[in-house]
This record gives sequence, structure tokens and C-alpha cells, in this order.
Amino acid sequence: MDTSVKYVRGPTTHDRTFLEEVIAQTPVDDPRLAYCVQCGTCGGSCPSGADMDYSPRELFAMIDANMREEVLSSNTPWYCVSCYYCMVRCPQDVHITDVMYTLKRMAVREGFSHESNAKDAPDFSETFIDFVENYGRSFELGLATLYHLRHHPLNAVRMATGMGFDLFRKGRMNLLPTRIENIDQLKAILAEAKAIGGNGDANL
Amino acid sequence: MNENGKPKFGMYWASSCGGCEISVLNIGEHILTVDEVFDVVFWPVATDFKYEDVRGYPDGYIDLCLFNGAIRNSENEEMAHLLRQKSKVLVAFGSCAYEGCIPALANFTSREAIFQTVYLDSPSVDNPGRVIPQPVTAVPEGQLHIPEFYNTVKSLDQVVDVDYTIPGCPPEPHQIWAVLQVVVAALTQGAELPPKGSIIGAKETAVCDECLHPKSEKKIFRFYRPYEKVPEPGVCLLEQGIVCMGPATRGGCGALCPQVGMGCRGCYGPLGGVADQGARMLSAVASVIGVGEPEMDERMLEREFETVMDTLVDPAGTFYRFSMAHSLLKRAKIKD
Amino acid sequence: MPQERIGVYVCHCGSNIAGTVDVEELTAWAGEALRHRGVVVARDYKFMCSSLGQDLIAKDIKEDALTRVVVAACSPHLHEATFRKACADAGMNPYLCELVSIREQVSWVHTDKAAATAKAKAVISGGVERVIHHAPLEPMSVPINPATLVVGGGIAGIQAAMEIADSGFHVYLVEREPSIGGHMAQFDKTFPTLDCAACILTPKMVSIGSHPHITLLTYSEVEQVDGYVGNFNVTVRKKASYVNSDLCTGCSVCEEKCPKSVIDPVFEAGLGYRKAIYRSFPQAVPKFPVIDADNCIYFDTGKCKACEIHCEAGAIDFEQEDQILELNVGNIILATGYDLFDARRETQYGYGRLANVFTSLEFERLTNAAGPTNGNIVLRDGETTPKSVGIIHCVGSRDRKFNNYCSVICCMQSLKFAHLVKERTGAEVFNFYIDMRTAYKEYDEFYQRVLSEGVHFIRGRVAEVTDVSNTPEEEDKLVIQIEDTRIGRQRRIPVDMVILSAALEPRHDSDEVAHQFGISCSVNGWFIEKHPKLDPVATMTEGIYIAGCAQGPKDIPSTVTQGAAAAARVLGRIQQKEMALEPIRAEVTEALCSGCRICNNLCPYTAIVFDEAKEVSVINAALCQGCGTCVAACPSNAISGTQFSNEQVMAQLHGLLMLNIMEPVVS
Amino acid sequence: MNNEQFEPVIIGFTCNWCSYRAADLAGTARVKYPPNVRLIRLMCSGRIDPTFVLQAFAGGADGVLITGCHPGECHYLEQNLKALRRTMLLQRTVAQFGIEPERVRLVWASAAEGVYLANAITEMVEEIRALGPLNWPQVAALNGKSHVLTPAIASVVVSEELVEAAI
Amino acid sequence: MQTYSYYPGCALERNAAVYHDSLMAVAESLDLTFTEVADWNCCGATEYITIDLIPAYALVGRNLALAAEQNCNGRSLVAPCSACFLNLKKADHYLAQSPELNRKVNQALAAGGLHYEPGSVHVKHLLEIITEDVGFEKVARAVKRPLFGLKIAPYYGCLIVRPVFDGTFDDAEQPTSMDTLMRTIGAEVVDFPAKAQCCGGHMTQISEAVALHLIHQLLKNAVDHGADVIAAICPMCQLNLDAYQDAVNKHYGTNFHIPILYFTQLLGLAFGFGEATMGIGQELVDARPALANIQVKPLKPVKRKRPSKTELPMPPKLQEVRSCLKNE
Repeated sequence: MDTSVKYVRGPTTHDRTFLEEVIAQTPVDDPRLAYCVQCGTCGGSCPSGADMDYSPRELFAMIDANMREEVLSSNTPWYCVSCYYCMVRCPQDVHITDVMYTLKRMAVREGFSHESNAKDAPDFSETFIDFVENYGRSFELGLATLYHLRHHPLNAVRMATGMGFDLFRKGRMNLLPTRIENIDQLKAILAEAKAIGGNGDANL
Repeated sequence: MNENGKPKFGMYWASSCGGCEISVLNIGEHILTVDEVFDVVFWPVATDFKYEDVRGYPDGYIDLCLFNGAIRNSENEEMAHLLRQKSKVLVAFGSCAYEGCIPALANFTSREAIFQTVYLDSPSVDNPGRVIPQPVTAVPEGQLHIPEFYNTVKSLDQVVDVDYTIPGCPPEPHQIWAVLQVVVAALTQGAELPPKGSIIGAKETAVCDECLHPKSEKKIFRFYRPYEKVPEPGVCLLEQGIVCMGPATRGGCGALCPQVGMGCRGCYGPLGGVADQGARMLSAVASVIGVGEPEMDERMLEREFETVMDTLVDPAGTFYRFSMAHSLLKRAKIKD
Repeated sequence: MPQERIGVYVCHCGSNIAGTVDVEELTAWAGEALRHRGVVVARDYKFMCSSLGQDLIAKDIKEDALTRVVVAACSPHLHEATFRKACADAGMNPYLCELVSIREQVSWVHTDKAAATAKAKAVISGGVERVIHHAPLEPMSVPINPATLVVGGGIAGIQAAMEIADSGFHVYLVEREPSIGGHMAQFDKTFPTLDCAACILTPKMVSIGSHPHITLLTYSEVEQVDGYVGNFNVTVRKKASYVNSDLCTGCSVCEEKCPKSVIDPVFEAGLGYRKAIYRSFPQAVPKFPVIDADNCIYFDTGKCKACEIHCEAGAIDFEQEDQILELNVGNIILATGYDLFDARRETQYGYGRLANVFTSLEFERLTNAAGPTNGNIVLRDGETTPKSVGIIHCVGSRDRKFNNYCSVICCMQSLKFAHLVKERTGAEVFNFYIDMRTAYKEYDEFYQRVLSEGVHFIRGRVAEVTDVSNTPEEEDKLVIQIEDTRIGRQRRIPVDMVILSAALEPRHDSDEVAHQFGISCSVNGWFIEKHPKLDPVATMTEGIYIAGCAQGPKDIPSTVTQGAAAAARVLGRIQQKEMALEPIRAEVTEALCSGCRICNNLCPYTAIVFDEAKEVSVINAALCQGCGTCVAACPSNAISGTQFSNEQVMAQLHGLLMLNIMEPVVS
Repeated sequence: MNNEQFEPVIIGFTCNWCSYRAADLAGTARVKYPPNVRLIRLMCSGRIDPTFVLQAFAGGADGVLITGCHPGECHYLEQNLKALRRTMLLQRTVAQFGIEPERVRLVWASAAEGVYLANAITEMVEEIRALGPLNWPQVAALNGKSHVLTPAIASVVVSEELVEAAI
Repeated sequence: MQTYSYYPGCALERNAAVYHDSLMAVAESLDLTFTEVADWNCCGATEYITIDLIPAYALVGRNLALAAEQNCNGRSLVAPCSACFLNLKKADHYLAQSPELNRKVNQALAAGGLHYEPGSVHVKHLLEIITEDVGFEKVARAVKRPLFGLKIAPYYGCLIVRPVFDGTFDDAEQPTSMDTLMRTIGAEVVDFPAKAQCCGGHMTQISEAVALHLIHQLLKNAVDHGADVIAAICPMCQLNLDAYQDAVNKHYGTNFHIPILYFTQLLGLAFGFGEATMGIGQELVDARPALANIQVKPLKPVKRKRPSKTELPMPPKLQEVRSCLKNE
């Protein structure tokens, strides 16, 4: 990006391909993203809204303006806590949380996910699903340790001595993950699912 | 050939059960009058005339020809054309000739399926060569021909021009006699014949008009097949849920069936101006299904209706028992 | 049957039709291909509905001895009457003219010219086949009863009733509540001029109460409506008020003495109290109180009778019963108004949970000098004057979960509130809006005025009103959390009072009322007008008119305009003295009826009766509405339906499909 | 038959008070839908006579759309329920004739639902397109005169000329 | 006796084992049988969906398919974890809504020999089953030792009340079912306006500051209103409020010591089970001091201060009029 340009370059075309792409990759036929009236109910409702670089409302306007790079490198989707306040309050019934998931997937797929200050979030998700794919169950101790060892070695130490240790002491953490019996079946399903999804996502 | 000067009478039996012929005989001693008035020149069931004889008659030779039976095969059709050519007045006699009747229920299936059942699948069949009738068979001596079996049964008026129609399965003897009297009067006293195309030997109103059961407003909550219910005497059968085609069927029969507790089956065909007897009855019956309120949720409504309609088994067979060939659709579509 | 001589007329409608349908080809085709069906003239013209276009038809009828006319133009709902009249003027029975739609149903909905032209041919072919089977008909003429029923005594009903009664015709004004006045009587000031609502409304109410041509039926509801335009039979239930209005002087001593005080959910919007015997408000018209039997101690326990004891006129009558009145009227105006959106349903705004969240109607009472606080703007404790007030727009409006429409009045109302708060308390005022809608005479000027008064305007829809405090300054306050969309940031604004500008909703029973009067409601529940632009106060049902918020949210000027407009329409009808009804009826041919009685319970208007002597069913032409259900159900073809006969429909069907064989549909 | 996309012909019966007005509204709002449907105005969906539907099929229509006011909103109070009953019974009946019941569709559309009606029409056109042509005149003409039986059960072969002659 | 299929979810295996133990005990007291779906897998939490769409739905789809397969007489599927509950319910809902998604997910399931027909499993949260299917009357009958005097802040969190699919059983903003449930077992329910706010979810791992802010807000709100205990219905909520209380205190200089118990633990105590059986003590903030507040007799009702003459009436609460409202 040309950082010398201080203003947001206004969209020069009325091309809505990015908007259409986001809509197509969000489950249910119409996530109603095109109906956003910019009222800001989502931004106002968001528990982590104060820390987002763009409010969801702004992000939707940017999607409509085809500002692909700016949208996908924003921390906004990664700061979504999936509380669904925006979705139940949105007067236009935009499926905001689902759109956030879509943006996260697009960001991961297109290599933007480490652009924002929430750059650890995708790794947390990936560590999580590693366990799910190999064991069929998630695994708190392993997840925490692996994730922190990879990204926050200092935290890993703090985890092990502090709260993590407390949890372990109280018998609230497993040392070994549980593996489901028919893990082969699950693997086959996920492999097929990935194949159908193609490069991450299929248009829906 | 006008040896005795009497008008010439013919009767032919195409695809039908023979009941019509019996019904003619059932006019009792009046049959003697028929013999007295007419010179029978063709009546295979009663007299020994051959097709060749008919072919030999001049056109319009037969004054009155009663044609009973549907057009099921090429022989029926050929005879329809022949008799049309040789007759002054051609009458579609009985339900088969008029509207296809029971033979036309075959229009719900196909020739192939019929042959399959009759010549191959039926448990009593012994047909190791899997032989199926062919219109033309080559033998050393040459070619053998038999009539071709059609896929679709037709009514007489669908192959030739018909002057009058006498409905009924079979037409009631008193109606036959009434018609014959009119014809005899026309032939002997120069009285006027009804306009061409008329349906004669029947009434202008429905069977209900003749039915003695008192009638009231109708609301049907479930349907019964004849074996499912002993009808309450003196109550309109339709009101009891027994499908009675009376309201949609031309009267003239004397409402014989409903009077003995059997719902009218519709053999006298539709009333004047009705294009499709089955659709009429369907509309009437559906209109008086008693369940369902406008306030109900749509799904609920549909469920209620479906429950009632589930008790009406085989609606097409019920509504089109006699009129299939003459209905708007004429036959069913058979999937390949 | 001798062949008819048919004229086919194709309208271009400017480019509306001609832009999508090849009208020249269509016309040439009709003249050629349909000649064997009797088409002797086929013409196209730029605007068939213009007088020149009509003249064209009239000329052909006279010169070419046409016996049938088919016009291919717009929807019959628009111009059927026009072309029928043109034919009638030229000496042809108007019912021998058929208008087929190639605009609404062809040119406007299709894009491919070839396909649209092909479809237009089919449509014309259908019309030609159908018109062959038309029969000349004579409309039925009904006298118009000059009396009118107005339902609803708000400002719309008041206006309509006044206009008609002032013209010398009788009006029955039916109102559900004990007094007329409606919502307007609850308001203090009206935007944008800020006149006092009572000052402009009360004189009108008084003249209604004393008008010689108005029968005022308050505390009454319509129970049943029968009949048709010109001759409606209306059954009204006048609820027992337990006060003899012939004796009552309206002194209000009974109200003072009544020991039972209850919250008044209607006039005081739940913010104030009334007695068990009450008038809605002191200037109520009529002036007589009613006893609310559900809350009356005497009706509950058999003891008390304080009102009776203190009534010098002896007007209290505990034995009074509901009265059923039968009214005969020629026309009906429905002005049933609106309900306020129940703001408790938007849980995140805390109404009903948080004391200092008020609805707009509550706030109207709060500012009203005759209201529970004598016009003092105070918090729910009744004492504290707020130092900061937030006003939230679009509560329950423009929201797919509740009402997806704009309630029209909320922006202006909120501006009025902001002004009043500022003027009377000096508090900080925040308006939270999605879009500011001030489109009407003097409205935006009012916005400018409020802007100049130092009111804060924050663009954004409030996310929530909460009592969860994060900082000391938020303690004991209502915190309004919002994204201020001007800056793209979340803001938390602590205030003392929140006012919710709640949506206007159709009356909760609008569906039932519509059904009762035989009109329709839109998806949202508002009564549907005959035409949204050109006939906004008439309905699809002849003789029934609508006015005011029952038709859709609107402000006072528009409401009054509609009331007057509906009255003008009714007056026009009354002046006609009689009117022609479409001769679309079902008839039994007795000679064909077998008396099977299939049809007998199919008619919702009980127009079909069974003649026991003749054993045939008979249709009462005055009651028949022409739906044709019995025609379709008659198994023996004994019932025929004029203008929608089996022959006509079957012929049209044949015509529509005939073309299939001639020309396939073009994709 | 050419290999162009099959364009079905659908006859639509509309109620004067709701669905015909919905169709008008669709026009006024310039909502687009395929030109395959041809509408007939009735006063009420209760006027629908199964005969009309069968006549439409017999006359070459590929589908029939019946439209009326929503239950509870009938201009004539509850006549639309009669339309519903007739349609449901008719669907059962035509199924026995080998006609897919989907070819008879009942849609409720109020006068306000122009877009909804247009969508319903579009949807139906696609559905019928997927079902393929019904071609009833050809079906009814199949009386077996035209083809020769082979010893095995002959599949139905229809000569073009004969069909044309029959039509 | 009502039987349900039971989907515990990963957390209930270990971290929230007390939730599992206590709910099983409570179920028995209420005549409920929970049959665990054999060989269930993780629901993917909120993580899988952020990486890959079809696999995320296929993952949940496998659970639904297994539940449907093993659920021979049309029982409902109960999930005690709010995230699992939502994932299962949402997947079922979206599969039904989107034929394309349904086709793809079922194509994936077919690779494992499974098939799921949307709508065939009715997913319910444990709280929904206890408050709606069982009902407060039956709960009241099972109470042996009412929790008189214990001040509870019922904490619902997000995913049980949001998003609103057709037929969500409680209000999305101010739910009340657990309030009534806690009153039914004799406890005092404190006003807790933050009851449906977010606990921060996985933000503890991504931006601790954001998470601590949210946890702090919840703890403060409960404590401000005098709660002894917060009742939780989701392992994630419990973990965040319990395990990060220390961190909140450090970060904000506060001194919160409010125990977070699963609502089933509280039900169990009221039904007469011992503290040990209910796993009391496994929480990081010890609940025993708070539980000592339980009285033998109910507290005297606090007299509502007489409304002043000037006070204006409040509108009735929505619940009281809910039945007569449109669209409810």
C-alpha cells in the first residue's frame, strides 16, 4: 500500500465484487449485508468495539467500497467475541457475526491475518483445530501450552505456575487428550469437507 | 334391396361387455315391435350378417344403427367408419361408445403394460415363447393380420361423426324403448327427430332429481368406500360421506343405485355443458369438505384437508370411472 | 351464431408499452391472424385512454358496426371503466368491451421484446376469444342512504364527521373510549408551530358534541356490518356506562368522591391515575363519566356506592346494561387511529425495567399542563428535574424485528421534545437518530431552530440504555451506549432521563376490523387504500373509506387532510343519490338444478337458499357478491356467473393457448 | 424439438382483489419475471374450477398457477379455502394421470405482495422448466395406430407427422 | 421420566467435570435421563469456523448425524455448554436454511458413512430443559434444603440467548428463566443488569486487556448488587470469571472474591446433595464462605419503601403482559 496517501482513496468504480464475494461465502443464502443502513447499532453494541480499528459498521461500508486490503488486514473480525449482541439488535437483520467469520476466513486464506494487532488470534484457532482434527476433542492443557509456547513463551511459564497450575491442582486439566474412537471416520469427513471447500471456502 | 320397405336397423358391438345388447332385449315384448317396424340388416349378436354384407350395402342404407362399445382396436375403428358410411342415423349407444366407460379405464395404463400383464405376467399364463399379439405376422403362406390393439381407448365420436347419444351402462330399457318410439314415430308418421348431436334417452337434470333421499346442506368430514359403511337409509349418501356421483351425473336411470344404498357411479355421464364430469365432481366434493377454518395456520389447514382426502381412495378412478375417454385429458401420461 | 365483429385496439402508452412490445406488429398480427375469429378492425394508438383514442373506438363502433371491443392497454383496475364508458357512449353495451393488460403484466415486467410481443399476442387472443362470449349486461342501481358512519373519534374522525354534518347530512360517530379526542387530546404542544393541542382541538370536540346532525356514540364499538354501499346495516354495542346521560350534569362530584384510584393506561399512558368512575379528561366530550366495572368497589364487593350517594342528579344507574343499536348508513369512514409500539419489546432500552426511561406518549403527558405532573418535566420519582436527557429515535420503527417502516412523526416529535426539555429545564439534551427526516412545510426550519438551541445531535442508533456502570460518573445514571457514527467510536453518555420515540403501529385489532368491514390490511397491518397515490382514502370495498393513521403513520395536518378528503368522497356519493353496481352475479337455471344442495353452504353471504317447494336452490341477487365459488362447485352446470361464465373463462384459456401452436414462447 | 432452452407455458388464475393486484403492483414496481405465465382474472380464487386447470393442460399448458388471498384474508371471507381444497384434491387426481402435482401450484399473494408474486412466478417457471414439457395434446393423441410392435415390448415411438395431424 | 440425548462437550470432560457430575445428579432428582451421544466430537467452539467453513459445519454435522442415528425415538439433544449448544443449534438451523450448505456438508458426512437431515434433532440447552420441560413446580418439589438467604447473581452469558433463532426460549437482553429457577430453590436473586453480557470468550488468549475489562464489568456489577455467588451455565463463562478473577484484581486494583458456581451445583445443594458431591471446592475462588450464608429460614422480605406521593407509576413488566402482545 502507498503509505504516503493520507486520505482513503475513494472508490473509483461502483464495483461491488468484494461485497458479493463476502455475501457468497457466508452461510445462509442472504446474510443481508447489502441492507446495512449504517446506523451503528453493531458498533455501539460491541463489547470489544472500543479496541477495534474500525467499527463493524465502518467495515461494512469499506466492503461496499471494495477496500479489500484494508478490510482483511483490520483487527475488527479478530476482536469479535461472538456475543451476537450486534446480530440480535441489528434493525436490518444483517448476519454480522457470520460475516465476521467469513472475513476471518478470507483474511487467513489471503494471507492478511497477521497484518492486524490481533495477529495471534488465527494461530490460536489453528492450534485449537489441530487438536480437534487429530483427537476429535479439544484439549485445554495442550492448547494453552502449545499456543503459549509458540507465541508467548513468558506467558507459558506464567500459565504453568499461576492459574494453569491452580486448575491442574484442582483436577481441572487433563495431562493427556482424549481421542474419539472413530477418529478415522472424522478424519475422512474433514478431508472430504476440505476437498469440497477447495481453497478454504466454497461459494455458498 | 329395399325388399319389404321397412326401415333398416343395425346394431354393432365394439369394445364392450355386451350389457347394452342385453339391455335392448330387456325392453321385453317391445322387441317384437322392433322386429315389426324394422328390417334388421346387421346385428351380429342376434342375426347372421357378415362384415362383407355391410360392405356391400349402399351408403346410407341403414336407417338406424346403434353402435355400442368403445374404440379399442383397429377393427372397432374400421367398423365405426364403415357403419358411419352405411348409416343414415348413427347412435352412440351406451357409455362405452359415448365416453369410453370401463374399457377406457385402461387409459390409466399403456398397451405395453396391458400386454405384459395379460400375456406374460398373469399367473395363469403359459407363454414360453413370450409371444405377444402382432398385427402382422409373417408365415410361410404369407402374412396374417389381426386387428391392432390401440394404446388409447376412444369414444365413438372421437373417430366418426355421431348423430345421437344414448348414455348409460347400460342404457335403461325404458329409455331405450322411449327412444325407439321417437324414432319409429319419425320414420312412420314423419314426426320430427331431436336436433343432431342430442343426448337422448336421458334427462336434463342430475340423478339427484330422481333420487328420493331427502337432501340437506353438505359437510363431509371423511369419505367411506362402499364396504366401509352400511348407509343410513333415507339419507343422502354423499352427506354420509359415501361418494355418490349423482350430483354430477345425468339422470334418466331412475336413480336406481342410490335408492338401494349404492352411490351413483356416474354411468350416464356429465350434464349438459359440462366439459369434464370428473372435474365437476371433484370440484363439488372438495367444496363441501367440512373441516378447516380461515383462522387456521396454513400448514394446519393442509393437514386437516389431507386427513379427509386420504379417505377418498383413488379419486381419478372414482371420478372418471365412466368418462375417461371423453374427459379433457383423455388418458394418463405413462413415464418411459 | 352469427360471427361477432370485433375491434382490437392496442395502446402504446407512450413508450410504456411500445418500448417493450412491438405494437405495430402486434396490431398487424391481430388484424390478420384473428380475422377468422371475427376481428375486423385492429388499430394501435399512442394513448388509447386519451379522448382521441376513445374517439377512435367510438368511430369504429359506429362506422364498422362493431359488436365487440378488445382494448390491449393497462390493468382493468385502471381504465376498464374508461373504455366501457367510451363504448357505452358510442351505443354499445359497455360489458361487450374487454380490457386486457399488456402493460402491468407484459411490458413492465418483461424485458425481451420478442417474448413480450409474443405474450401480448396470447393475451389479446385470450381477450378476443373471451369477448365473443360476453353478454350485454345492465348494472344494478342502488339508492344511497345519506347517513354516514364514522368509526373513531380522533382528529381524523372528528374532521370527517364535521365536514359531512356541516353539509346537512347525518353522521353517526362511534368511539371506543368514553370521550372523543383520540391521541391528539393527550398531547401538550404540536409541532412545528408549538400550538397547544387542547386549544385547537377542544372547540372542535365541543361542536361535535352539540351538532344537530351528529349522533355521538362513545364507549361504543361496532359489532357487525352487513349490506353494501348505499345500504349498510351496522350493529353497534353501546357499553353500559352506569351513568344516565339524561340526568347527569357532568359536575364530576362522583369522580371526586370515588374512593378507588387506578392507573389510567389509556389517556394518561400509564403515567397517571384516574378513578373507577371517570371521564378521560376534564374537557371530555361527552361530559358524562363512565364506571369502569372491573375496578369499581361496588361491582366487586356489592358495597360502596359513593358515587350514587353523592350524585345529586340521581344519574348513577348500576342496573344499566349494554345497548345494541342498529344503524342504517350509506357510507362508512374508518378512522381508527394507531397504537403506540410497546417499547418493552426493545429490551435493550430498558423501558419497564429502568424507571427513568419514558415513552413518547408518557413524555407527552409529562409535559402536559393538565397531566400528572402539571407539566413539570421530572423523573419517575415525580420530583427531580433531569439535568441531562437522551431522546432516542426509531424505537420499534425501521427495524425488521418489529416494524420495517418509518413512523413519520418521530423525528419531528423528538425535536419538539428536545425543545421542550431545553426550554423548561435547561438540561443537556441529546438526540440520537439514524437519519433526520423533517420533510414537510416548516419542519426543517424547526430542526434549524432546535439546532440553534444547543441540543446535541448524535448520528447513530443507540445500542443500549444500561444501568451497568463502569466509572464513578456513570453511577446512578442511565448510560446510553452508542457508536457515534460521525467519528466511528463507541460513546457512553450518562443521562438522567431517556425518552423513547416509539413507533406508531396499526391498532392491535386492525385485522379483525378490516375483516369486519370487508377491506384489507397491508403486510404491516395498515388499512389498504384503493390506490396509494390517486385514491388514498377509498378502499377496494365500495362505500368504505379510510382516514388518518389507520391508513399509515402520519402527522396531524395529513390526518386532518385525509379526514376532510374522505368526507368529500362520501358527500359526493350522497349527492349522487344512487349508484350503479357491477352486474357480476351468480344465477341458478332452475330447469337444470337437481336440488343436490352442494352449493347451499358455500356462500358466506347466505345468498343461496333452498326452495323446498320447487326443490331447487335459488340465489338472492342483492346479497350475491359475485365471487363465483358456487359456479365452480355446481356439479350440474346449473349455476352461471355473469361476466365470469365457464364459457368466457374456457374461451379465454383457449385463446391464451391457441398461440402456442402458432408461435412458441421466445426465451 | 430444437435444443434451445425449454420455455414452459403457464396459465395463472388470479383473484381480482389480491393476486391480480399483486401482479399489477409487480408491474408498477417494474419487478421482472419470465414471460412464460399468462394470467386470467377471476373474481376470487374460489371461482377456480378444476375443469379450467385440466383444460389448460389439455390445451398445451405446462403448468397452472392458482393464486388467491392468504387464508383469513379472502375478500369473500373464506372462499380461498375452497380453492385450497380443490387444488389439493386436484393435485392428487392429476398425479394419477401421470402429471406431476407440482404442475398445479397454489400461491397466496396479497395485493401488497407484488414482489412475492413475481418471485413465485419465477420460481414456478424454473420448476416447470426442470420438469420438462407436458405436451398433453401429444399424450392424448397416442392411440397406437402409428407404430409397429416388435416381439419384445416396443417402446413408444411417436411419429412427428401423426402428432401434428392429431393436433 | 423424560429421556434426552446428551452432548457433554469437551469442557465437561475435565475442566468443567463438576458441571457434568452435578447436572447428572440433578437430572436424577428431576426424573431426567441423559444418554450420552456415543463417540461425539468437539463442536469446534468459535475457532474452526474462523479457518474453514465446510469442515466446521461438517464437524458439528457429525455430532448431529450421530445424535440422529442414536436417537431412535425422536428425543431432544441437550447440551450444557452454551457454545456447544449454539454450534449444534445453529448448524441445524443453517443447514435447513441453505440447501447448498446442506448438500456440501452431507457430501462430507457421506465420506464417513453418515447423513444428517436438517431438523431431525431438536437441540436444547440444559437450562431450557429444566425451566421449560421440567418446570418450576417439579423443581420446587425436589427441593429438600432451600438456599434461603444466599444472594445469587444469575449469569446467562451470550450464546444461550443470542442469536435469536425461531423459538429462543428467553429474552436476548434481559433473560429471566434462571432468576425464577434460583428463586424456586429458595435463593435471593439480586438485580444483575449485566446478566447476559459477554465474559470475553477466547479474548483472554487474544487480547487479555479486552477480556479483563469485560470480566471486571461483570464481577463489579454482581458485587455492586450484593451477590454472594454468581451462577453460571457455561464452562467458558465459569472459567473466565473464576480463573481470571485474580488477574482482574491485579489489573484493576480491586478485591473481588466472588465464587462462580454452575447453576446445577446450586440446584444440587438445594436438592440435598452434599457439597463434596456437588464438587464444591474445585472452583478457584472458594465458594464455601459464601455458602455459609445459607439460612434455615427465609430472609424477611425487605420492605419496599413506600412510594412517595409524587412518584409516577411504572409500566408493568413485559413478562406480565407478554401473553397479550402481538408477535410473541
